[in-house]
Amino acid sequence: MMGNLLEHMGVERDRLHFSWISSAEATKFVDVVKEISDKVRALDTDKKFAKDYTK
Amino acid sequence: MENPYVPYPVRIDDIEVATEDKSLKTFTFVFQNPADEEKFAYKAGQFAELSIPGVGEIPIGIASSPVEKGFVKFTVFRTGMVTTHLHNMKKGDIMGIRGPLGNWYPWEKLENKNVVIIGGGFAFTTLRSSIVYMLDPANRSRFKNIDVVYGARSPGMLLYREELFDWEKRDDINMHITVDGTDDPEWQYHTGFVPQVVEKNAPPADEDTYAIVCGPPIMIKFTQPALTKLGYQEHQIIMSLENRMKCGIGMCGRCNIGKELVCKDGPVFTLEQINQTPKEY
Amino acid sequence: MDTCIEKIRTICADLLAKGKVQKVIGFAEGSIPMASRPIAVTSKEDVAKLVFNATCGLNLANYVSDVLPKEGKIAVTAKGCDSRNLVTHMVENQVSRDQLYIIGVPCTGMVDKRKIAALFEDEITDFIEDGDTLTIVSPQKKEKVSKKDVLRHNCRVCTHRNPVVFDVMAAEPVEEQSLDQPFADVDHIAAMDPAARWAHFQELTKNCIRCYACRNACPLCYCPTCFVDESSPQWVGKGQDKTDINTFHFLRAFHCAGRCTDCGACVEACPMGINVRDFTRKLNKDALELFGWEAGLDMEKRPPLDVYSPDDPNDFIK
Amino acid sequence: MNFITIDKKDWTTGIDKSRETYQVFGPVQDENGCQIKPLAPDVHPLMDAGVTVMSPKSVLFPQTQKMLTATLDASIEDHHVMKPVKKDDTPRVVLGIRPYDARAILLVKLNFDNPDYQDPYWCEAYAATTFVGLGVNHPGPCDFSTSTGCGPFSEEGLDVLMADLDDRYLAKILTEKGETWAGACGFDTRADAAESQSLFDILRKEAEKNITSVDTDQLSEKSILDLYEAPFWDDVAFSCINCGTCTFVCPTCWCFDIQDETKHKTAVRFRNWDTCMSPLFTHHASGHNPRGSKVQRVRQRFMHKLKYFVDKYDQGIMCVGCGRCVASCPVNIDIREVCTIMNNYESK
Repeated sequence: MMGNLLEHMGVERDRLHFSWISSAEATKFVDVVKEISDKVRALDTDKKFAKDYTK
Repeated sequence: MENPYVPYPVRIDDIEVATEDKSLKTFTFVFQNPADEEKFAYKAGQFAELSIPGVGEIPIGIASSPVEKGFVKFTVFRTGMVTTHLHNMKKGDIMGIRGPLGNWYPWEKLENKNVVIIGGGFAFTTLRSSIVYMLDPANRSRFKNIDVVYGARSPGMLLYREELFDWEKRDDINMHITVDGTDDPEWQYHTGFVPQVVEKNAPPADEDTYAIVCGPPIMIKFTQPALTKLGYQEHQIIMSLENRMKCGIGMCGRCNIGKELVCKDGPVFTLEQINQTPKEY
Repeated sequence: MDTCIEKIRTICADLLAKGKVQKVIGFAEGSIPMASRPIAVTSKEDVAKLVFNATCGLNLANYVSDVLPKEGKIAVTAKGCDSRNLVTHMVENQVSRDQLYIIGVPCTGMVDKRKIAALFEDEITDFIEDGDTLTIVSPQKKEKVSKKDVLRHNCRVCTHRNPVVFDVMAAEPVEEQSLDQPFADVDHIAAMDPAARWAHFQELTKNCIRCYACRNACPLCYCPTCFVDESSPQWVGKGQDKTDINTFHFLRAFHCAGRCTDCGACVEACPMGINVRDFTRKLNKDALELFGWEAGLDMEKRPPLDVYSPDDPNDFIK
Repeated sequence: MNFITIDKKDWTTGIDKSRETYQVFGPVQDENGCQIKPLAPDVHPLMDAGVTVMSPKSVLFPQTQKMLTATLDASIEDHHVMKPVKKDDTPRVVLGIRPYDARAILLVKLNFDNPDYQDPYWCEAYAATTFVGLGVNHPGPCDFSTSTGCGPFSEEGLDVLMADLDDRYLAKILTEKGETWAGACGFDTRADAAESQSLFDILRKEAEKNITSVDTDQLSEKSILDLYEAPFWDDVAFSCINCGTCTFVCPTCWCFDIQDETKHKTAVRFRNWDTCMSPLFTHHASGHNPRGSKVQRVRQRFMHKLKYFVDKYDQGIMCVGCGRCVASCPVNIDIREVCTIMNNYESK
């Protein structure tokens, strides 16, 4: 539901990710993090939830 | 226009763990610009805002004394966000101090008077400042008898222990040090709560005697009747209050008790003044 | 609804006189046109102060847990939505059923005060309600409108007008509405492209002053320390940066997920006229579609995000 | 005192001309109601707007205001030293401010500009601002400004007071700042002083007829502790939900919070409006809260406005009767009723 609401607000779905990873599954953790980083990078440098103190 | 929100830059010159449970540390600051030290001329009883860039500010009583030059000292209890950050800082770190702020103990009125200082727990900082000030050779003759009742939970929780024991040995100040309890067989001072020690040991009041009381609310609550028994009137009991503060200069509006602002009209009030105002502290 | 007020007053006078309840929480006449205010009545002489009309748009479940006596009961007048929030309170252990005497009030909806104000160029000086006919007066004109035409949006899409739990009813139940498209407003936003949706919510909250009236008017928001007030860690900044405003609205809404009864008190309370229901309505729609759940109807079931069931949709976990 | 008349046909031309000298603020309407805001170059003030939802206090005292910044990058000189941010204190004019809001600015000035400290952010913005007021011809149902030391055509705090006469504005120039503004707009058609003043008086009397009055005469006589301990506060506070609406819409509420934030190596200290309705306002780090309950906070708000301020400054109550809190309060707590209760209260 959180993902749906974010998406409804116009935040891309790929910015939120849920996974079950056991503490023993280090490689899965690495893979998931890689996958998320790649997806988020692909979404462009969007500053929707970033503050700007230069203003 | 002078900007009263801009802190003076200071360097942490020394950090000393003040109590055995490590919840209090004493910080010694040196001003980055020597001229700022002159601008920061203060009197015993005043406070300052310790200002950590990006973290926040906290109002803390000044523990060093106006007669001590070249540095300022603050003893800080670790409790909130800013104090926790401060406890994690290191010697040499740069931060800011804004002040001095608020009023001070009424030194003009206390001249040629007997002064009884009563403190409990870690509310002894501005009292230390006051004692050092009064004991200074240039000032001691301006006051008559000085009595100090100071108590903490245990010997290790007493602030400024070495100074306390030095003062104990002097004959121009009567120390009544107490702890709530101790298993130290060598303990040679009082045991018991501050109000009881006050009742037994503090001098009875005449019109030339004033009491300065600082401590946790529960101590203050029970010390008042003890002082009343000894004949102290409301105007002879001087207290320093604490409230949540932000600006420290009477503008942000939160620290009021009735129409008085604790940060600007206080923090020092007589019991007579406090009794005329809502007790929202 | 004006006929039920006599019955409410009689019931309350009786309850107080017999000592069955210590106080009654209801609505009183407001001091300005189109206003009412929550009130606690403790003596039967004061029951005459109670009113019930189309301006009683706040949710009285919000007042219950603050004034619960150590022993005995309090009475509360409850519209359909108030009663659903009382159920939610009971399910979440904020209050127990035997502490409450619920006076159910069937409801035909509350008026949208902003919509009415928008019909006038000058300020409204009088507001008279007679059944479905509202007579509204300003220095410039006098207008009669049908209440149906100026209902709040949440009342227009309400399908639980009658209280779901009560000890006594103040009137005969009213007919429930059936809707062809219960979530047309949500669908409308969903049909936009992502950039337009983002823009819509930016525009929606741009005047937010962070007074937190939406949060404080909401019976669901009873946390002792709200996440916006927490300082260690500080979850959200306190200024007017739009990032912080977005974060506040998003998380406030999400904390209501599966719990919101769409009572509309948040929008009613907002001084800036922000339809914060645009956030919660999406959650209500999802709760219904994913879990078949409407909040506050069942005293025996916890809200869907509170419980685990093997049948829960889990395709979001990758 | 000079009077000028401004034909409404010349109004926008004049305002546009003044933009060379001034940043222009004025009422604008959007779907969330009317507010006084800085006007974009192509926007003109909506002069016949009713009471704006928010007061114009934000012109001098923005809800969020950057105060100081520092770099935390130890490789840069003066790292961790907080310095004031650069402010924009170029001349600005507020058009269509109502007389009660102008008085409010003078009341707020007592706080920000006092013998001990001057708040540079507020004071410098104040010095840069010209206030061109508009009398209230048709006061709304919440207006009680005649009871608060001002009224629909009060001149206090204004540089110019205008009256709307349908096809033209009649403007009374009250200060040198006002004269300069009229000059910058090219408004220079003099009007007869005696005749103009009598027009103002007629409008004022007509408007005052529609204003409810509230007695405040006994407040200063009462004792703080009697009012503080009075039994009526529970009833006054019952409906309150402790949102900050009343304090945020109020033109005289000046309380603020100071917050620090950091991003990367930049630290910023800024202030936000704060509200005595929030428990956090007085919450000690120890957990103790001297105003921990709703009743205590509601009492604080009214005691501050209607008693503490009265006693501290001897300038009447800290309220200008704009009625915004009455109109915006979600639960209809009405300061006029509370003021009456306090004013009439006799302790037993």
